[in-house]
Amino acid sequence: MLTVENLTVQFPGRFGTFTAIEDVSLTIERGEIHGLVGESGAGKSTIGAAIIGLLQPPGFVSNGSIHLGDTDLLILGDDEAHQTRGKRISMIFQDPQTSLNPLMTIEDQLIETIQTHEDISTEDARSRAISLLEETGIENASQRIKAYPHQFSGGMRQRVVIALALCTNPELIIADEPTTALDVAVQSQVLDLIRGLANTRGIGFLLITHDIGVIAQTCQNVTVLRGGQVMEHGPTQQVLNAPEHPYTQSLMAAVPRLDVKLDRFLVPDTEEGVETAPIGRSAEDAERWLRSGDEMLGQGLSMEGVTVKFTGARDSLFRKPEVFVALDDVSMTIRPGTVMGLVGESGSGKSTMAKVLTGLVQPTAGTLKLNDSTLPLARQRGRKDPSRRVIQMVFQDPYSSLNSRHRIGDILAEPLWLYGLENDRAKRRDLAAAMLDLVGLSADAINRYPHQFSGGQRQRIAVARSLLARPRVLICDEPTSALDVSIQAQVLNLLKDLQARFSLTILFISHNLAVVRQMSDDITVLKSGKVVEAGPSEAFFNDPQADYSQELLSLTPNYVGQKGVASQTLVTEV
Amino acid sequence: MMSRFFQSDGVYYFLRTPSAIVAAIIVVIIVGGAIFAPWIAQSNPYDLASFSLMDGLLPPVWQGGDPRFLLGTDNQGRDMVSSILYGARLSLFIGFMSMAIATVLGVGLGLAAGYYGGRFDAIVMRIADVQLALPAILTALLIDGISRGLLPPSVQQDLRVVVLIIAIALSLWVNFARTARASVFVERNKDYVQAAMIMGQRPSRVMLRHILPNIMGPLLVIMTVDLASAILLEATLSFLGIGLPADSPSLGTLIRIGMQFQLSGEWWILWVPTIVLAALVVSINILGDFLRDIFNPRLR
Amino acid sequence: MAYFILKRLFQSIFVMLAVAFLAFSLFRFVGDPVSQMTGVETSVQDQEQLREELGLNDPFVVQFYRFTTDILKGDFGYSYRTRQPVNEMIASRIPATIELGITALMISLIVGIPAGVYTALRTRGFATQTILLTTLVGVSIPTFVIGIVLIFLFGVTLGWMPTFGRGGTVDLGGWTTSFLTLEGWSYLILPAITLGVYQLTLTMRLVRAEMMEVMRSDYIRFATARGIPQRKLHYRHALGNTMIPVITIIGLQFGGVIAFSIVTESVFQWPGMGLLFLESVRFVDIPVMGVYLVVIAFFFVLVNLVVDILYLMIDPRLRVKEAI
Amino acid sequence: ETFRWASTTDPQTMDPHAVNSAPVLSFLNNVYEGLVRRDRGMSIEGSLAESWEPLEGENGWRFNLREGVTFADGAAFTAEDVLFSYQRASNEAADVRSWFSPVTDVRVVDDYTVDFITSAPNPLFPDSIANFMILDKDWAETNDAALPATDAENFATMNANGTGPFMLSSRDPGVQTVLVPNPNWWGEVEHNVTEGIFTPIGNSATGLAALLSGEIDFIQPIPLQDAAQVEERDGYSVLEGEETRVIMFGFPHEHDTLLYSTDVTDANPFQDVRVRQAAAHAIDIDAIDRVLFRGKIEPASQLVPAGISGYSEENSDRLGYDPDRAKELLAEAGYPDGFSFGLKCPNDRYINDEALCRAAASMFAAVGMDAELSTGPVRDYWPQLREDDFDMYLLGWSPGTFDMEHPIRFLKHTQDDEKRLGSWNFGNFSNARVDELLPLIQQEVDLEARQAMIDEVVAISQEEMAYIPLYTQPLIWAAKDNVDMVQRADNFFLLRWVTVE
Ligand SMILES: Nc1ncnc2c1ncn2[C@@H]1O[C@H](COP(=O)(O)OP(=O)(O)OP(=O)(O)O)[C@@H](O)[C@H]1O
Ligand SMILES: Nc1ncnc2c1ncn2[C@@H]1O[C@H](COP(=O)(O)OP(=O)(O)OP(=O)(O)O)[C@@H](O)[C@H]1O
Ligand SMILES: [Mg+2]
Ligand SMILES: [Mg+2]
Ligand code: NI
Repeated sequence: MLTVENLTVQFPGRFGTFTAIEDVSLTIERGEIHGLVGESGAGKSTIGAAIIGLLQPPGFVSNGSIHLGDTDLLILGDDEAHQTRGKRISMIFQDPQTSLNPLMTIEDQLIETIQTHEDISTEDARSRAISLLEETGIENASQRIKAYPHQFSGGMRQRVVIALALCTNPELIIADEPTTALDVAVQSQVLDLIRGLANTRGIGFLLITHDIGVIAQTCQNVTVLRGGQVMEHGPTQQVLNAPEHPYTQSLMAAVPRLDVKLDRFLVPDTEEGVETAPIGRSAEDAERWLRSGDEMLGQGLSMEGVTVKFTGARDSLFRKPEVFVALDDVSMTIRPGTVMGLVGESGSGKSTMAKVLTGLVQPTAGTLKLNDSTLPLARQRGRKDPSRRVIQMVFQDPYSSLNSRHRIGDILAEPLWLYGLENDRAKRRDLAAAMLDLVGLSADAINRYPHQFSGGQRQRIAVARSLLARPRVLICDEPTSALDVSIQAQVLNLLKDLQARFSLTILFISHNLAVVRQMSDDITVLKSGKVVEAGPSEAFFNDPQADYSQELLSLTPNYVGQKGVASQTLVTEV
Repeated sequence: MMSRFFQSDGVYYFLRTPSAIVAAIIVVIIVGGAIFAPWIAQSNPYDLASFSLMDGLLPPVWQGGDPRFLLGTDNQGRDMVSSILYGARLSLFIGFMSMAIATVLGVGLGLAAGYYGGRFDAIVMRIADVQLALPAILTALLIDGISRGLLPPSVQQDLRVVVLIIAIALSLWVNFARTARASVFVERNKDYVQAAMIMGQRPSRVMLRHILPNIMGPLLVIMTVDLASAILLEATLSFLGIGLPADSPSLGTLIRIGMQFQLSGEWWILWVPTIVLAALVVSINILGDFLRDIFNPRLR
Repeated sequence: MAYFILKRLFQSIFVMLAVAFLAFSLFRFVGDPVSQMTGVETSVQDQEQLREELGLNDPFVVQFYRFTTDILKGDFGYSYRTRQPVNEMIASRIPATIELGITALMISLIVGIPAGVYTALRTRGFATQTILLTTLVGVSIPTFVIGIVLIFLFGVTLGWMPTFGRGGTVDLGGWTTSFLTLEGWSYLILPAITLGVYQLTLTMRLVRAEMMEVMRSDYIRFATARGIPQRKLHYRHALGNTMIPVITIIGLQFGGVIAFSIVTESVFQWPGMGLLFLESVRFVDIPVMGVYLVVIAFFFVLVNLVVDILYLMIDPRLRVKEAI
Repeated sequence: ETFRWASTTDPQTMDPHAVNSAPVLSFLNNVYEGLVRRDRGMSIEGSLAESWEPLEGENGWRFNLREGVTFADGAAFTAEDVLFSYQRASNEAADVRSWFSPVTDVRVVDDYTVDFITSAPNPLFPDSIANFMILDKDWAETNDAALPATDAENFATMNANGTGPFMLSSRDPGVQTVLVPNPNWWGEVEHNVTEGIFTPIGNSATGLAALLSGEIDFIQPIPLQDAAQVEERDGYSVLEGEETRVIMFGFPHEHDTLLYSTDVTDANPFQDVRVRQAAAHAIDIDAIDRVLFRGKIEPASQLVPAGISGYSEENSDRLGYDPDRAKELLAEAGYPDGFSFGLKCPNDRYINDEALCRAAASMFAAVGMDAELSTGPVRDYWPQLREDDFDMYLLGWSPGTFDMEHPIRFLKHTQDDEKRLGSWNFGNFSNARVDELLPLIQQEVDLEARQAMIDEVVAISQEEMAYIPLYTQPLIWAAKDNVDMVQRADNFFLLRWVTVE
């Protein structure tokens, strides 16, 4: 049905013309769900945009052809192209929060879309819209259709987005990372819906994602993209389980697995390789300096009966503002020198726990302990409290956790200066350079700015910064969720290494169970601010106790890699 | 540093935006003329002995004026070119100073309000409301009046410029405060700020060293726009008689004086400074637009 | 929502009080009213006596107390210059200023919004560049020069419009309006344009910037991908979202309109509050100045309240959660 | 004919006794009348009084009132109204009461005869009350306007009931005031105005535009630099004349030190008459006339222009422009390199006041007198002068009585708060002989003897350089060609002399 041949897309730009897509071919049949995987920047969205004819300027198709049925999409005039959009091809974007016009009711948006492409009365359009919403799994659709987008939850909004894409009966739907913003439960529902639509209505889907698990569970065929070029394509089973291309192989190996814990990941060879030739100090210096600290042992961290309440905005004179309980009597103990995994769906209170520990959020009740001494709560914790140095944090988003206006050297020197660890300016620089080497970056990075680094490199810098405080406890809040699998693997490897070498205590927060399995010794599962299960990690994965844990595990898209590949990895790495 | 500057996106897009280049050239010429006025100008409007009433009301050279006075003279015999150079000097000084004070005041309060939130924020924002309820012209009238009442007239005359600067600054700071505050609200939840807070850094350091550089983009845009409006406001205040005295030739006072001659045939006394003012303000605004586009890559 | 408005009202009262205080501080400093009130031949003793009678020699606190309590009692005092009750003087001038301000605002919206939309959609066209540049030039020439040029062009040279004042008004029970007669409009239009130019440029540029942002938002891209026709896309989807920040700014700018109406009114001899205020400053007519400031603050507060309510109307996200 | 005219300021009240200001008195002269009035040439003629003569054996004047005069509302005019108006105008609440400071008593002799008793012989008394306007007693009392309003309005602030040629038909303060002819006026009607509409237009450019677009028939005044342009246009004419206002610089005679000098801080050079003369020699009045005033001013030698009664023909020479002489005089006085001082000027009071001072400052600088100019609106200016805060200042003076005695009383007599003399003599020029002569001048009935004494005062002040008289302020009105009117030297505009063709 859809045939893309030798597609090349270019972006003329400041530093010459950039070829985002080169010589890409793919076909999608009726009712087929075609997966498109590849790391960030591989050109996945660009292919989608080229097909629907909405390439961002100054991008243009410089070569190749795109046919939908008998129609050559590339030679259509503006108006004709606009006619096909919605009518024959639709698109679903990643973020349901921003894809809907906040000022129009769901009804208006649906009816408008239907009437745009069909001469149909408003009444008929409405009943079509309602049945579509019901089909996508929105209960009580005839009433809820009157609502505005903000009155729907994220999952419901994504259903509305899908309903909008469907309402004109298109032949092809391009789904650009349709579930990235959703949590696992909702994600599996949406994927079910897509599968159902492909089967019952024969709609072809181009499913763009970077999640191999999603591909494994949803797609018949898959195309692996890298640097704008097709690395490998074919039936899903074949590509995932018996990849031929070396890149695909290493990519598959880097996917964290839910079924087995690995010591290290095999890292695909990327441009991100370790740059060597440090100036001055080397990793050994950094290591020596880290070990020269007084208390070398990892410290235990625990919380007891912590409750956190957030007060909503006051909206009535007579009613008290609503109180939202983000954490409800939560207790947790992290043993010294171990990794505690903290999992739970979005909004369950994971980050709030991290904030309580780091003193950013004031709990209404509860106590904290660092080793055996009491750790003051947020407001009581002075700026000079020793725990400020001992507990360090690595954030989720490496793009925002480094101040983009500061040089790497300044960022790294800050903890040294702040905690009075090193009073000499030059020595601070040396140490920073040495630490960069330790985390696998060239020491000349010291004079550059964060935006000159990739996400993975930045996350290494963030780790380096926290290490320079000589911490005993590291809190990592989703440290890799913004990264591609291959880069994620590198960072996780780094964390594992450091943890082992310096026997750090780590609180590892993630919503990705597979990742947690790879990292943690113990695990705590959080739901709606309550602990539902806690215990040793392996025991949990092999035999989860709470219903919620079981559900969570079963919903997580699982890519069961070929056993052989996994053991190979182990062999090469040891 | 220099190389980073020349490779920066800003310079790249600048060289590809003709309007910005023209605007920058105009600004450079006027600002340069203003800065070097004492060396370029043939007479000094502040030095009463350097011009003579006898030369009054001469038309520009091409209308048969005296070759000594390219753009003619005003009713005091002052050379228009010199007056404009000095006038731009004074206008730009007032503009820059009031913009600078407004920036410091507004950004300071806005940062603190956004950072601490709560009651402090509420107080600052209410003060901002009061300020907004008293538009620029009224604020200037008020400050002007108060200064006249409080200061002995001898000091007053010397402080007219200062009073004007304060009055204009007071009417401009709210913009900065609101923008800074809004940016801080966004910024303070970003991880790099949280990281600094967790580390136990002083609030002042977090605000100034960490947050401030990251919210400079929108502030810079406001700075240019407000520089332009400060210069215009000075002109308007001069028109209302609460600006500068006529012997301190700002562009505003030159235009005010020129207004008397717009019908009497001596058009150059009004229109030469008006055109210079308009060119300056338009150029600054164009540069402001350009900056806005730079800082908002999505609009490129 | 009721709570929200109530909270706003409380804040407004604070703002009003603060402005009253500032207004009052002004009383003490603008000059000597007595020497403006008396003739050349009045002796120093007589002036001193008048000063005493007006209470100008009382301590600051006493004067402020008197001023606020009088205002709270609804007693706005008498003008030093004309000896008329200030509330009547101001009240008779309010319609002129309000109508001028509203017309200027309307011009700025009716021209500014479409121009903003146009220039946002066609970012690089020749027409766009021309519009952007001319409006910029328009706001870069001081208002008073523009006013005078308009007067001489349309009033004297072409003779199409009257040059000053506010003729052709109709009295609607205490509110005189220019809106009902053609003649009234002919008097209104030049000052309104003069006053509106600045607002127009502001509105246009704001709409343009916001529109360009909105046009790149996900929901517009999604709507495009659904094949929604351009016109609907621009005016239904994009413009609505554009207006939310625009409304706030325009609300805030209303203060600017009122303030600049001082200049416009003085140039066109438009008998509004601004002109009265300017005369009062000249004659150190303290009671009129004080009340003027309070009235201006009141309008500001009112307009912002209206903006807030408008906000609630446009943006469903701010409405109370409806049960679904 | 409907006649529309404009001026810069609105009369602030319709009460003729509340405020002693030119816009009010000028405007109300159309509505109210006094016992006497000024004719086209400023001379006193009878109005509500048909004749008047000095009292025999007593100091004072007897006024014989016109019979058969009625107020606009029909009430008859009698001596009671004169007495009432006197009481009203000399009351504490009235700003015009200084006119009556020589008056000790007013007696109604019969319905049409009134005696004004003065404390001393007062030959000029009738001249001094030309603007004393008569109200109807009954009207004022019925409407609670028996006294002028001081802090609140009363009926007379917005309404008028005079015997004059016009009646107030409507008033919108600051916007428009309409007059219609009084059908019962006693006088001979010379005008052909059926309705006179007055509008204040503060901005001179706007006013000019209004005239040129034909919306008004007459405007008073126009900026003098625009006179030529208006004159050139078809259908417009400019009325030029001399006002009675003389512009002058004043000195700080009694200060011990200069306030604003950067170099002379322990003395007041202006106490030396040679310095004052040097300052006078420094001024190039012809250049000022040519450039700033476009040839429309008349240089002044004394504080009243020629033609005003008491003008001293004998002393009509003024010190000429002579920078070299100025430098010499400065050197003689001990300031060969000059000195710096502060010059104060208003910027919204007189025609081109600010430009004049800037030009003067530049001229002073040329002889080494370094003037630090500071200008401000009058609302700040008078208080500054009252507080003696100046080294030199600008002042304009128009003799309210159109007699030389007026400036001598206000500007040359030593300050004396008790007797209310020298109240505008800010620099406190003080000369025993002048002080001695003033009461004599005031009381002398013999005109020749009086003139001799005035000549002596003028000679003294010229010799002493009490002030530097600069020029007589020009009076420039503009009207449509088809309008005929009279420009009176006191800048009063009277509708009864207007004819529209
Ligand atoms: N408007 C544009 N101008 C210039 N370059 C662009 C533009 N849009 C995309 N590119 C470049 O094209 C390449 C492919 O981008 P694309 O958005 O298709 O990647 P992607 O695979 O969808 O990545 P992600 O997983 O992050 O969404 C990238 O290197 C990107 O920098
Ligand atoms: N400052 C705050 N004020 C009010 N509510 C808050 C605040 N911070 C967090 N919450 C609420 O507390 C709940 C827990 O938030 P938290 O950030 O801890 O979730 P999370 O488990 O980290 O989720 P995610 O996986 O999305 O990061 C959420 O419902 C959130 O809306
Ligand atoms: Mg993408
Ligand atoms: Mg979180
Ligand atoms: Ni450099």
